[in-house]
Amino acid sequence: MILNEILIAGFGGQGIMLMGKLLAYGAIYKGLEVTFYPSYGPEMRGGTANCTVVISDQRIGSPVRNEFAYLMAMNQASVDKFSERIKPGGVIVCNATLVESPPERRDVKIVKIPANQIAMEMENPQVANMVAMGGLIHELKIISYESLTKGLVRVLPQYRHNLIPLNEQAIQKGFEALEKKLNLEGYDEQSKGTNCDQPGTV
Amino acid sequence: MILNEILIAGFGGQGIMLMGKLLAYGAIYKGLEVTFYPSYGPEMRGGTANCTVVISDQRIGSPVRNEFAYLMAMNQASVDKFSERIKPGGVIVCNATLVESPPERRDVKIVKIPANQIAMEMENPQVANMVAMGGLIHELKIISYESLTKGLVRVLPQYRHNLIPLNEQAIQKGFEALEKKLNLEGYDEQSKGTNCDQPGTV
Amino acid sequence: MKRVYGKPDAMTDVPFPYCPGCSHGTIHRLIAEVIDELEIADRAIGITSAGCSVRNWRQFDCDMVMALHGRGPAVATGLKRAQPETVIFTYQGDGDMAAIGTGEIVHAASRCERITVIYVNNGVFGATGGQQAPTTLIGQFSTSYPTGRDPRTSGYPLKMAEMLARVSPESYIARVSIHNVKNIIKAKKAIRQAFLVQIEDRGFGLAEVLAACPTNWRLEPVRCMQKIKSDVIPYYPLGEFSSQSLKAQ
Amino acid sequence: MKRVYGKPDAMTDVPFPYCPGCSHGTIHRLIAEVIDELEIADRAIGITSAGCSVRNWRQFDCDMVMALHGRGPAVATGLKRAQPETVIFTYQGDGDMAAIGTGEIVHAASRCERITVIYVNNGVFGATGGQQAPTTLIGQFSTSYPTGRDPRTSGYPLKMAEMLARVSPESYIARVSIHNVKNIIKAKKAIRQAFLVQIEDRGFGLAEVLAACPTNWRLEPVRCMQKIKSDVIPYYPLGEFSSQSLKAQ
Amino acid sequence: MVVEQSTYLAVSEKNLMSGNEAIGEGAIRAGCQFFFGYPITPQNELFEFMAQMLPQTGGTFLQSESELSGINMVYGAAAGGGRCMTSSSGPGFTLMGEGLTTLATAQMPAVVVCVTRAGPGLGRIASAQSDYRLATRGGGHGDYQCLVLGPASAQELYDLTYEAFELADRYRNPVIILSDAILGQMMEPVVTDHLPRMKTPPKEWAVRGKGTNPRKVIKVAPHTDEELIDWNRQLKKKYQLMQDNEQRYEALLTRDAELIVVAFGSTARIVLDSVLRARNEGMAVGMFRPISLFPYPQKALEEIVRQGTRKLLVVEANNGQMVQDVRLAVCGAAEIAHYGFGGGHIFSPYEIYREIRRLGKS
Amino acid sequence: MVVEQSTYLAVSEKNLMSGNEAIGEGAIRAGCQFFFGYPITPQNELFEFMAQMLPQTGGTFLQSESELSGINMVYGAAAGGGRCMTSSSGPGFTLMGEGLTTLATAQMPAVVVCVTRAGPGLGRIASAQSDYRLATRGGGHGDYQCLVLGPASAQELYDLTYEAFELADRYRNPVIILSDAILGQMMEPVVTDHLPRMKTPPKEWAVRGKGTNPRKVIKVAPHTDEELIDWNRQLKKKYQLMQDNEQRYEALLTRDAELIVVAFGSTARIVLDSVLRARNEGMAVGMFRPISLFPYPQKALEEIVRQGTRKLLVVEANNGQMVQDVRLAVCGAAEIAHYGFGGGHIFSPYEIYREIRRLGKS
Amino acid sequence: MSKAKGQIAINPARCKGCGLCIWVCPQKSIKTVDEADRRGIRIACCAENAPCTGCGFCYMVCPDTAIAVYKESTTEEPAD
Amino acid sequence: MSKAKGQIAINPARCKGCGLCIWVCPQKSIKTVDEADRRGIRIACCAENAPCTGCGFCYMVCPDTAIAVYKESTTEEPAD
Ligand SMILES: Cc1ncc(C[n+]2csc(CCOP(=O)(O)OP(=O)(O)O)c2C)c(N)n1
Ligand SMILES: Cc1ncc(C[n+]2csc(CCOP(=O)(O)OP(=O)(O)O)c2C)c(N)n1
Ligand code: SF4
Ligand code: SF4
Ligand code: SF4
Ligand code: SF4
Ligand code: SF4
Ligand code: SF4
Ligand SMILES: [Mg+2]
Ligand SMILES: [Mg+2]
Repeated sequence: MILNEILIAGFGGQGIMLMGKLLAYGAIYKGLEVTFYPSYGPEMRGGTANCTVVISDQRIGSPVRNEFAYLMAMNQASVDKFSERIKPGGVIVCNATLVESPPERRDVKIVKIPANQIAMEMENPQVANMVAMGGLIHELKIISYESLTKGLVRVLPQYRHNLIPLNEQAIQKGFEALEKKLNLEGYDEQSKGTNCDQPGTV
Repeated sequence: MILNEILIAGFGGQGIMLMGKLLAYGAIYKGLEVTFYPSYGPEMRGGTANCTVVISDQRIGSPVRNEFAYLMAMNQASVDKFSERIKPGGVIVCNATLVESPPERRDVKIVKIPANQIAMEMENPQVANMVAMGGLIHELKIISYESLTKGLVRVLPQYRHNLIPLNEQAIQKGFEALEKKLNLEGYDEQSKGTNCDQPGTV
Repeated sequence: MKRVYGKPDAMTDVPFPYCPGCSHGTIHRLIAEVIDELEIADRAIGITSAGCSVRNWRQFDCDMVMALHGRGPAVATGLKRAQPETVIFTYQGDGDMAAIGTGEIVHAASRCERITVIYVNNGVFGATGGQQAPTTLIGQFSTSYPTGRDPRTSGYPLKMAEMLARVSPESYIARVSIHNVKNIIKAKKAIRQAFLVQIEDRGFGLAEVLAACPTNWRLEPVRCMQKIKSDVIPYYPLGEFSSQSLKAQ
Repeated sequence: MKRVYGKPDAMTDVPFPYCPGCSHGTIHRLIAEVIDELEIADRAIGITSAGCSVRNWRQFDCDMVMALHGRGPAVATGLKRAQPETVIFTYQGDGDMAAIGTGEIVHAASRCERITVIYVNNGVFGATGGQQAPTTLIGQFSTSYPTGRDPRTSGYPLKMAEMLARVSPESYIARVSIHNVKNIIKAKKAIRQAFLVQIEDRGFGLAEVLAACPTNWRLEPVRCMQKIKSDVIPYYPLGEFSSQSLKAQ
Repeated sequence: MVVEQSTYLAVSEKNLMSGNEAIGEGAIRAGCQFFFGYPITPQNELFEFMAQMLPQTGGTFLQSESELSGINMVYGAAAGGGRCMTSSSGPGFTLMGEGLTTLATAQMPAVVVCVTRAGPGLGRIASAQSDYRLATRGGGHGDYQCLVLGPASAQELYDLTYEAFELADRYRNPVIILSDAILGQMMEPVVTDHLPRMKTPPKEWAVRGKGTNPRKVIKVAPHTDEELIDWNRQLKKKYQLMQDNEQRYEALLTRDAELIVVAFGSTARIVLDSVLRARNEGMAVGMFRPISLFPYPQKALEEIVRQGTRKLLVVEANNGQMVQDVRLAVCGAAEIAHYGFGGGHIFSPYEIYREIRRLGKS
Repeated sequence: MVVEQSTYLAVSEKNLMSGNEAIGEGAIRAGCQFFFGYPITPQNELFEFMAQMLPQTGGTFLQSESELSGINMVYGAAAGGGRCMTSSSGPGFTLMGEGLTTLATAQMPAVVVCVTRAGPGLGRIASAQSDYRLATRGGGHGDYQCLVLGPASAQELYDLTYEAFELADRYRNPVIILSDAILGQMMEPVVTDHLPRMKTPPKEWAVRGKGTNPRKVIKVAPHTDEELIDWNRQLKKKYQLMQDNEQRYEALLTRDAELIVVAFGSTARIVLDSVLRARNEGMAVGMFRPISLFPYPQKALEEIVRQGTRKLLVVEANNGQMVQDVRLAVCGAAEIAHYGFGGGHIFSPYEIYREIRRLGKS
Repeated sequence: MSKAKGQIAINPARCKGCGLCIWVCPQKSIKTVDEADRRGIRIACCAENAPCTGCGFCYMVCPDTAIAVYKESTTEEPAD
Repeated sequence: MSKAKGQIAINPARCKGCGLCIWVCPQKSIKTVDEADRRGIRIACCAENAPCTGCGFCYMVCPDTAIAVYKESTTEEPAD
């Protein structure tokens, strides 16, 4: 069976919720079950934001999780705050542009993708989150590029639909960045694994 | 044991509630248990009024009763409405001045006292209720003139305390009217009895 | 001989349950006459409220809805939004509208809700036995303040018409009285206007009617009428407080 | 060098939890300054209300009581009656005071209750995410009326100061703004008066402060200040609406 | 009805008092100094008693603009350290839900009286017991609980109201007196002097302005999620303490009873007559009268039933609201029947007696 | 959050929806044309969804000045025959007690949503289930009852909200959807097209002006005492009918279970994980999820327990409000334990698993 | 107007004897009956030999709509 | 007044970078720092070589009471 708990974290304004929803649609288009759970920091406005996406081929219990198989960390604060919550054998994808000190765990796979940098190279800094998404699905494996991008029309407001090709391109760029094994370091072969199978997962 | 359920009924303005409270104080000064329960007719103001007084030497259950040992009927409407509620062996005291057709039951003692007339003769029409009280305790027997009049200071507002002697006099007049067996008619010896002992009483 | 005055059609045959001389009856009749004259009995819906008039659904020969204490304007709002073709009126006492129902009436007025409010200011909580209403005059006896209203303890009598007019730009709001024939006729006109402003979709309508509660005022009906003139009107001036939209027409 | 301006003593060290540029902070400071100047920190009790300022018991260095949404004036009334020597102020938003709490404020005002109300009119329900307040301007966007306030649907913006002044004979009621230095100084004076009228037992005090909610107005703080001047004040004129008892002195 | 003067407070003998007045007397005896309320039948005699008496005893009476406002005034006065009270009936009691959860959360002592009338909705002023559920379980949101006492005579109304103020202060919790229209209107002799005249006890948590001390804050919400969870844990403990210590009841002729009639308040008065009549006729019938409605006297009822009772007949002037509590207490140990009607039906002793007989036979 | 456009209503595939939106979708699908409400977190997404959608579908959205007023507007619109709804959370839900008893008395259909947050008092916006008791038993005075549904997924929120409108009309009774902050915020795929788009059914009892027919009166109090008693008898019958016909639940792995975990709403989601984990480890554990909270699915639970369950573990995000219902259902047939906290504690699957293990061993 | 001939009919089931009609009648053509009815009320009735003009004042003030006013061949509106 | 010499101190824990002080300062003696802090906020600070008069305007408008104003040997009250 498939069960992936994914935490996407960053600060308000990075498009964290959009990433989560897009991933959820990717799961839907793959015919999988999915839940999305948003969480905002205690700050009144702005501040930190994260969301939990659970993907499974079976009925999903709790949409709220304490431990995750995947962390998509869009900034340093997210790494600091959440990397301990990743189960052994899990994956941490770091937005290398904003994460200076990646987590020091050796029992998880650590993947770096310079999302903001790639977006900047595309001359569209605001698509950094989409670049990261490309990286994330590369690691996730169960969500294809096609099913992910199919969701763009659902998560973007109408007036932004013209930007869909740009977003698709960003996702692709992110995916390819990892496909080409660029920027891959500090990865411990022994703990490799996309689906972790820890006690407590079914 | 003693158990008396007394219904005092008439129309608003006849001082029905005052009668009931006075009787209740009479019971208190006799060292008895007592409850008083007022009831007003469905009319907004004025209209009919009645109250239930239960006197016992033991703890009293319901202050609300459907059947009574005594009825003090201050007007015709009260006779018409309530005389069927008096248990066999009970007593109906009628204010003869305002009750033209007394009840036709032969299993209860029917006592007539021309309360308003006596009050008029005293040149104080407003003490008719006290005259009736005199008649009522005459029949009740368990409440003495002394214990009854002792309550006047409790039920009359301060500014009427100067009228206490007049009220006492009226009560005495009412008591004497029956003591002298004046106005006694239609009384069936066989059903005589002050405390009735029907099923349902304890 | 021809009948020139008599029970209006919009009134049922059920006699009023009020005390002798109680103004509720007069006001009921005026409402029924206006309903007759405007020929709206078929689409009028009255909202009753807690108070002595709580069961006045028995008096009006039109659809009626009972509201809980003070909520008439909210119920009327919901109903009017659901049935915009109807003509809705609430009938509310000063306890109902000026005490517990303050929020509801202020906001219905400020929304300029297309409803008609007949507001009976008799200066007292009649139904519960004569307690002080927000409208009770200074010094006036009540069962909650047996020594009379003292503004220091319980504040000043509320002038609802003036207050509501302040927040209801599209409205007809007037204060009238029923203490004599002339004023009864004026009162009817105001009630008519309060309906018309709704019917013609021009705004919110409210007629505050100064009324007597002989029982709790502890006065004969005739003395009550005199008291309205001598004591009540000086504090609660009669007149129109808002008729902007009418003038605009 | 000497410190000429700085955090007043009646304010704790806890930084404000508000968004950048939010007027709540300015108003808090003015209250604290007034408490300092009147030297009443030892006997002042603040009543907090639901809204963005719900936890402002953390900001004032005096006794505080939290009230539920809209009930501040009732809580203040009970407390003032129990502790007449204290100086009670409620701090209420326009959702709190002008929507759910309408009944409580109208009656506290008409009782001329010896309390001080600081009423923050920012034209929006800030805490719940920018829904329409009773004070939202016509045409103004909100999350409950995304196409802007249409008086036909949801009525006219409520002018609380004017309305309350109408029913509160012994009172000081004023509307002020904090959109520039001059007005901030005036606002402080009004807040001071609203306290004084209570302290000197002359009546009910209320300062309505026009305020900005940059987050829900979706405007930069500086633009907000300009908007208060250009859009808000024209609808909500500044000034004193009731100071009868003050003049009488 | 206006109480014309304060004879009661002076005399040391038995006084005839209506249940509503008895509550007022008990309150003033206990040192109640603040009453905030709104008129509603059938509690008006209490309201008016306080209107008359409080100003005479240096207290404060204020007619609020609504029950919602009244109970929040109570909260304010309680925060200020006063012994305070409000009262109402069904529709008004419903509007106090917000205030009750507020008082319970802030741990403010107060006494709230409900003189129950027939519901639901606007209902009628006839007596009923259909606010049992509202008092014992309902009203406001969240995990909170009021102490609820259900007296059955004027004397008990006096005594328990007095005690309610003590309990409220002891637990820093609102206490509800659940009375009804019969009890409220009925008059009975009441002795008052056995209870000492109380003054408001000192309350170190009350707000009076900080003076030279550290400031105090009375809260209805804490600053963090964790605090709120902890807060609830504390409250739960307190409610458990109440359950352990405050169960009150009266048991009559239960020792050998095969059938026990369970009833509270005015209904228990009527049931008493029915039970005695059945006893007189040789039936093994007893009566159990819960006096505390929260906490429900579970332990006692359970133990009594264990002694061999086969059946319980719950009689209430409602559609069966207390049955759940009885069921929870005896949990299958005895058969449970209900007799009662919502809407203001007044039982006769005979009809309950009939029901007892019917059940006794089956 | 503002829903920017109505994609949902058009598409026939799975849509990602938050629980709050799913309620709104279900309502509009069911023909809900009137929404009256007042903002409160964490139900604002529903409020704002209706603000956006109703005007687009020809319906009416009105922000009321309070919850008290909002539910009375609902009453008015219901009297006029409209399908209508309001929604809130704890503090606002408390203020609807008066409206609920009104709606129930007048037998007016309406759907009322409570997206529960942590209480009591002002509380906090963290998710909790502490309004269970208020929804199932409390709120208003008198003998009345609302139907209460407790969905556990976005799909179920959609489906049951839709059905709630049907039930409300069928029984002429208010129906409460008891959701919580977790369900409200969480997004899940929802299919919508399996339910036909409804219009308000004709209601012959609605008031629209009498026209040429006899007039109609919608009452919250009848004219005589007898009528009110009879009225209550009718209501009681109706509530019995609900109890007979509307018990809903889900039972999972209960057949051979020695321990059954009972949970509703979002907690049941978390419990599912814990139960599956325990099962995986060989424990004989099952889950029972009441879907209707009134009527409580007593019959099913009782029967399931009869099959040999030794223990029940009631898990709720409150101080144990549902325990009474479980106890009433199984009445001594199994041991009952409670695990849960008031105030907004969010369970982890592991902590419940741990609790299961602890109980399984003892 | 004072010459017009009018007549009133008082509904004994509605009249509560409040006396407002008596007070208001400009012609003093209403009085109370001598005997109280079953409700204990002395209702209003026409005074003998007092000329009713059909002005309608009594109808206007009657809180119980107990009065109907008839007039000889006229359709005049009430005084305004 | 413009000759008086003032100085301000901005509390970095309280400043939220709203910009109101910058807008209001008649001497243009406040600006934002170049780098955002941990909260992502660019707070206010003194502009170089800009003469602060100690007028207190910035203190007045600061919603976060982040500013203290100092003045050389003067106890003048704020402009009124
Ligand atoms: C919530 C609630 N509180 C109190 C009552 C009791 N009550 C019924 S009518 C009324 C006030 C009556 O006064 P008013 O509205 O002025 O009407 P009037 O009887 O004077 O015509 C009150 C307090 C109620 N029905 N509901
Ligand atoms: C009974 C109740 N209903 C709703 C809420 C939710 N609520 C909290 S604050 C608020 C309004 C906030 O607006 P306002 O009073 O203007 O304060 P602001 O945030 O704008 O300063 C609302 C509706 C609540 N706490 N209690
Ligand atoms: S109590 Fe007053 S308002 Fe009520 S019916 Fe009697 S006179 Fe009219
Ligand atoms: S939301 Fe608005 S009112 Fe609330 S803190 Fe932010 S700016 Fe201030
Ligand atoms: S109609 Fe006029 S004249 Fe005739 S009885 Fe009536 S008031 Fe008198
Ligand atoms: S005014 Fe009407 S009710 Fe009063 S006495 Fe005349 S006829 Fe009778
Ligand atoms: S006004 Fe205050 S908070 Fe805003 S930028 Fe200046 S110092 Fe910072
Ligand atoms: S005190 Fe005046 S001059 Fe100095 S920085 Fe502030 S605003 Fe500018
Ligand atoms: Mg009135
Ligand atoms: Mg606001």
